[in-house]
Amino acid sequence: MTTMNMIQAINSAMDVAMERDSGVMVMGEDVGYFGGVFRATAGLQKKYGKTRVFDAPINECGIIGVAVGMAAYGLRPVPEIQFADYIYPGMDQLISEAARLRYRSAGEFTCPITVRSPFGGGIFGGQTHSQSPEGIFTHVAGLKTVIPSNPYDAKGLLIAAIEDPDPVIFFEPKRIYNGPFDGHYDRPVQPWSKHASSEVPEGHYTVPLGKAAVVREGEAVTILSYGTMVHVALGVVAENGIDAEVIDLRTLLPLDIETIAASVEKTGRCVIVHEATRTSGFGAELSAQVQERCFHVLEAPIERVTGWDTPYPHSLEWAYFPGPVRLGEALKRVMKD
Amino acid sequence: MTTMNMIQAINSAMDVAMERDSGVMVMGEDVGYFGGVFRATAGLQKKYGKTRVFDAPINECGIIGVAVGMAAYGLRPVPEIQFADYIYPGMDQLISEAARLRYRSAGEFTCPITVRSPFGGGIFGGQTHSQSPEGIFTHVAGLKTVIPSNPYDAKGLLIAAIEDPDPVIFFEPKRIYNGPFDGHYDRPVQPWSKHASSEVPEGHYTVPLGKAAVVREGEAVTILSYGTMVHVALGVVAENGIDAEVIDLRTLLPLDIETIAASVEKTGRCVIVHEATRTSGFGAELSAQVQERCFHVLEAPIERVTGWDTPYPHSLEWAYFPGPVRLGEALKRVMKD
Amino acid sequence: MADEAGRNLRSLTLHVPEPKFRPGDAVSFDDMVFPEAGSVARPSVDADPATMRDLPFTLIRVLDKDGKAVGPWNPRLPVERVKRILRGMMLTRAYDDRMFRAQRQGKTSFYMKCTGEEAVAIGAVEALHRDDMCFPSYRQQGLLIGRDWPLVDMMCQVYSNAGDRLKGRQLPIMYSAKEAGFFSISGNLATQYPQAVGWAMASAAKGDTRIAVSWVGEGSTAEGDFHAACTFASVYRAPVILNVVNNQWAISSFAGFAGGESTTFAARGLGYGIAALRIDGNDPLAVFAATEWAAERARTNAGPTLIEHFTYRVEAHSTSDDPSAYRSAEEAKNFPLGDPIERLKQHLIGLGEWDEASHDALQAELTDMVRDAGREAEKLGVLSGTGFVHSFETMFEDVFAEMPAHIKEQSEQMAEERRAAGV
Amino acid sequence: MADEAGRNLRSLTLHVPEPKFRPGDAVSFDDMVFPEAGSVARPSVDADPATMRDLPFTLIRVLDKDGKAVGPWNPRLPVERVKRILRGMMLTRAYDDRMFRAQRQGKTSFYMKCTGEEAVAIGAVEALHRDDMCFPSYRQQGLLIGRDWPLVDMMCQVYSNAGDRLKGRQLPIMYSAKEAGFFSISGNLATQYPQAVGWAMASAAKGDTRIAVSWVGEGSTAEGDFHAACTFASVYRAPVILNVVNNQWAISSFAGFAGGESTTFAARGLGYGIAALRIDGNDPLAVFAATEWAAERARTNAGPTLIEHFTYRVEAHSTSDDPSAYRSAEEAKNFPLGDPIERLKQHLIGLGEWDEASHDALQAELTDMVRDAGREAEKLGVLSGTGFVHSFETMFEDVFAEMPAHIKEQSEQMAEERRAAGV
Ligand SMILES: Cc1ncc(C[n+]2csc(CCOP(=O)(O)OP(=O)(O)O)c2C)c(N)n1
Ligand SMILES: Cc1ncc(C[n+]2csc(CCOP(=O)(O)OP(=O)(O)O)c2C)c(N)n1
Ligand SMILES: [Mg+2]
Ligand SMILES: [Mg+2]
Repeated sequence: MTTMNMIQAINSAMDVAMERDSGVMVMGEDVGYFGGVFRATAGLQKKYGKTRVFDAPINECGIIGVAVGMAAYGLRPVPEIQFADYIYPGMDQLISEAARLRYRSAGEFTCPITVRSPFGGGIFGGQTHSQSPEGIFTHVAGLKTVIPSNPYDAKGLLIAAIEDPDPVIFFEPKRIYNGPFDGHYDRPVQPWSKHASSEVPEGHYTVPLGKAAVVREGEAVTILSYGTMVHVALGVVAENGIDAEVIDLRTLLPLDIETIAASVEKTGRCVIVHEATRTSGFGAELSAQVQERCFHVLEAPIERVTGWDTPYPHSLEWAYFPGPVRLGEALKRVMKD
Repeated sequence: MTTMNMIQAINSAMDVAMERDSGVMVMGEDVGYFGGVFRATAGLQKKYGKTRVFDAPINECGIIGVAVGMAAYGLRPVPEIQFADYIYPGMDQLISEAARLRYRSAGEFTCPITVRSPFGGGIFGGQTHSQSPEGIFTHVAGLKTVIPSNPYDAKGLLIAAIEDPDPVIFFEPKRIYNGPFDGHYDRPVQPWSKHASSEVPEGHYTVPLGKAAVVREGEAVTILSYGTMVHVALGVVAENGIDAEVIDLRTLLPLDIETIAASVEKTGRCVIVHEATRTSGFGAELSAQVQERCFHVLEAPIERVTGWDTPYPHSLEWAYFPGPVRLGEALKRVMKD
Repeated sequence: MADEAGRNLRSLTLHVPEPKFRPGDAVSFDDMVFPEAGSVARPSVDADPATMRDLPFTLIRVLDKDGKAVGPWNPRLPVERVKRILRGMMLTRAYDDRMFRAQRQGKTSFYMKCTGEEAVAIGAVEALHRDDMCFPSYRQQGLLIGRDWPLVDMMCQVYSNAGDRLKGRQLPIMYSAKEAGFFSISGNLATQYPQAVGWAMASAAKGDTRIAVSWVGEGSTAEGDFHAACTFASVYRAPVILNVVNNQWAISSFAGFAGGESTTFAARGLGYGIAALRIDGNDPLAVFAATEWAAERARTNAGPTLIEHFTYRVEAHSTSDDPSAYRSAEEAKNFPLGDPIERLKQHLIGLGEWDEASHDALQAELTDMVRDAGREAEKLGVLSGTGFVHSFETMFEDVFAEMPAHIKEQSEQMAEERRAAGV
Repeated sequence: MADEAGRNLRSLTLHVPEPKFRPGDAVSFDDMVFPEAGSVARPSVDADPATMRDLPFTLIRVLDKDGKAVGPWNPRLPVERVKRILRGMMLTRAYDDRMFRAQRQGKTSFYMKCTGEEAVAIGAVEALHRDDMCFPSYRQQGLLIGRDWPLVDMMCQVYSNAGDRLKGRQLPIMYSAKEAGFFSISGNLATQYPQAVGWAMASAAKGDTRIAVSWVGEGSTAEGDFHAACTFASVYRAPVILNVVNNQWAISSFAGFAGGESTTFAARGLGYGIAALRIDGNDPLAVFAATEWAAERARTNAGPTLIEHFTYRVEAHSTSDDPSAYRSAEEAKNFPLGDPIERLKQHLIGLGEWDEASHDALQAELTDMVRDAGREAEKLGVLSGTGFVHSFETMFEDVFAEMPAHIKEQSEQMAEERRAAGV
């Protein structure tokens, strides 16, 4: 065990995976010598050499497409897309190729790639360094979508993703790379070292894909969250003394609907929180499924607390971000009913 | 008034729009001399000349990107993407550029483009000629998404889309280009000429964006549908003698939630049907919104009848397609509660 | 800023390409001038691309107008291998003819022929190793045939029948045959190009000896994936051969809409510093020679090669297409590079190794072979608009290695609903 | 298939580019050999691209080592215009310096300088018409400055303050100034390239006289949008100038990761049959001359031009970057093409039109001007991590021309929740 922030945990996951499997390759813009603009791949090139860790041309279509080819060869590429906002040029290779390869070849060719990408806002990155496009990927049959919320999970989930036989989109909530964030942008940031989940084993372990975590047990209402919003939810619950059950989805697809439904069966109320734009965000799917499974126990409408249906604005990012005020008000509404 | 099938109506819409506004341009793969692989642009190049109607290189990124530039110049391009399955290479230009331009320039530059694209299955096109990716676009702030279900609406909506000051994705349900389809793949197809909505004015008119149509009034259950599925819904309702209210959304975004909510307030039950893959499809958003607005009147869980969470299979397409059996069973379940 | 006072500027005009001939036009290709067979020099396989920047603007040809193999690109193949190439091309054409008719007879939904372009795949595959990996477009069925892949297996895919290893999931002709070093064909144009480069990079990174080879149509070179592939191939000097099959047409658009009016497709290679050859794609020996050169280059870590195959799409784009609506029927007849089968036949006859009788006999043999394979395949079913050969459950398999709960649930729901509805 | 019996194949190896120098390395650029200023011929503006395929492999230079303007590309500008270019470059640098410091002082979130590359934008804009449309990347702030756009307006954008016409929505430096013929900058690399081509096509289709001009970094040429732009520009002969600013680095990756080891970036033009020039990007007169040539070409319907500007990114990629982690600090100092401001200053001094004193005076004047503008801009606010200059309601505007009901509802919900929470 050692103390790691999220970047270190992610770095360690790749290190462990590369150590164990010579087929694991890391590639992406600036990931090689420099070690990535967020330093997530620091030291890997030095340790594993240039043919396993290398910089890529600035072409996301190529980064994914080449990774698909490497995977078809038999390797396990871990491409990085520098910001999730820049994943769109690679969408066709992801949707039409990576996601479909096993199906269309009836298992002849497979695509065990893990696409890492920092996502989400809260760093004054403006609309092209802040987006949360995860919902789109959950609509694509054949892709798994994973989002960790803390160092321990980040490492365990990333190793599991790399070892998974199918393509995984691994979104990293960049706002909490260095410390958990409760949404109070005007308060000093806590480092991970003060957080229990920063105790991370140095070696190999996995956190299984497809399993949510109940990060706080409670009886009054279920909060569904992932990534940065887990910490916002925990903060709001603590501040307002609400006996909420807070669930960290960890994997969006396949979704751990068992854990979610069990919780809502207990609480009868549900609030979903994510930073992504509201309409057709993953919150819609969560709301639909919870309603389908738990209709008869629901005592209040399921609420979604999300980013607004606007692009991510630079100077007003804290107006956009679904922070404590909005989550607090939503909880009040849901608990009032 | 004259009788048109959907292709003719769409062709007529472009004709009318080009006639009235010299800034309207049509471009896309095979749309020029040949008039499009579905003949939607037939005759337009001859009438308006090669500088207003022309073939494009096979590069969807370029087709959208060039259209964005033309729109910034002041024109109203109507690019065609030959199949919706091939829109992904153009996603970045759509999401990061077309959709964002007005916002990021605070109205200095705008992007009045209408991207037409045939979508949906039921023509034995296999997984790359059958997809329904509309849900993805509804998640993108700044895009409008329109889907007609009959010739009259197709023409009126397409003219409205072309005249709209913002980017519109106009998906055309190719299964019903030549006639409405009730989902009974083993019965002969009806031509549009037998359908009232094939009576189409020859000149200019619009069907406003953002307004749904109640295509069948009823008291027992609300069915939300669009495109091909409108006809499947009407067929199932007629065959089973169900007093359903069938709503044709026509525009997915902005959504006419008023009409939808009013209906569900009346019926207390709601079934959503679309051909797209289930998870995070537009049905999820519809379910979430209906639940948010109509929670207290709902007498049964909202059901989604959708394509499965698999790619679109070639030979089993009628197993994939959410046809009369599945919709019928869902209606039974919802009405039983 | 430039002085704008009193400027009197000309109106700009938009150039929109137009093919030379449209339906009904009399066709003459007299302005297409090609270098003589044998006239283009052959650089050493490790030559610097900077030393051969002229090659994209000429045309490498081996078979001269009399069918003699001439010049430095003559691969000097043993007669048996030449015959093998002839047979491969003829078998490909026979296969195409039968499957095209099967589609017309309603036995399947779709088919695509490669008539006139048989040399492109057959000439190449003969020059590759059996374990080199091919990333084809939909028009290189010849690769499978050239690697002696069972016709019945291919036909079963086209019929989506019980023998279809792909479980009826893919549009006809979207084969996948890993054992034959043939990558799963995608419906999305050009996506296989960067994948081929990635496969080649993987092979190089692992110190393997196998190279990758890919093909796209000239129309598809416009896709961004083409640029991605060329860029990565150039940057990492990937052991890959990138073929552009310039058959002059992309559905209804002629090559001018991919940039063909301004330069050759081989010239694309210059932009990336990639060795680039432009060859007579209807000359099977030129295809062989160019592929062999490029393969050797790749194998010796001398880098990628881009090859433009200048050829002609003789038939419709696919069974969904009617070319008489957009091009002159005379084009195919008058295309100056002739027919690859006919040319190789004449070559063999010229060598004294072949004659009309042996040709006819081979033709008959292959036609029978295809017919027999067709009958066998049809025993396993054909595509029907209403019947189903594959069980509905198969639809839910292979989305992921392990079926997740939600897909299982959907599979069960389907079964249950059908039971409930009594269907 | 090729005979595989007894083959003994060499292992493949993956080539991964490596820049010549890393932190701490002594830097010598002695192996960079450039042609003499004045030595490259200047084709007529309507020359066929096929006649100038050598131009991508040389380097067009006007200012010789003594600062004299020489050769056929010498634009023979009146002294006043040369001085205007000098002033534009100096103002750009002064502006950069102040805004960089403002970011370091916590007044905004981000900034990007163009130090050493000032000639690229200033030389070009001087050769364009005021109403030609520019589609820049984030490193051509010089275009606005060269078109005398108010510095205060630019600064307000950087500060996201009350004077920011973009309502604080965009990352600093992502200017938009339609009146100045300056397209809204995107954070997504290279997307502006096909847009520029589309704008040019529209201008041509409408018989207008205005041309479009775009810029990308050499790293960004790898993006698919680059290929889309070049393909469309070639096919429709769009009146557009496509500039590639090769400043040797893309964040931490050197030009080799965009293909720069294998050929020049100007060579990309050859692949599309587009006229392509490679020029000394630190020579403002060469930039002017090349742009003027390309603009004239576009204006006379002779087609697009691709121009590679060979230059060097002297400072960090952005305020988020620390180049000392990946390249030698000596590179900037030793870059053989010198500093564009210094070079033009020497040129003017050589003409007897300038001296150190006038230079210092101008420097002081511009510094003051920028300082004054800075003060004025700061009166309208600076970016603060916690305060808000723009009303929350503005966030919901301009998503669409007319605000749809759901966005209105969200705006109201926000206001209501804040009221309810008492914030
Ligand atoms: C991304 C994408 N866009 C469009 C299409 C539709 N399409 C299928 S084949 C084709 C023409 C391709 O022409 P070319 O590359 O020249 O190949 P050829 O058919 O001549 O062999 C088009 C436009 C597609 N399959 N994929
Ligand atoms: C689509 C996309 N991918 C990645 C990035 C991240 N990024 C921003 S600038 C940059 C480097 C660009 O280098 P270059 O094109 O050489 O321009 P320069 O900064 O040198 O002017 C990268 C990778 C981005 N903004 N957009
Ligand atoms: Mg073709
Ligand atoms: Mg650069």
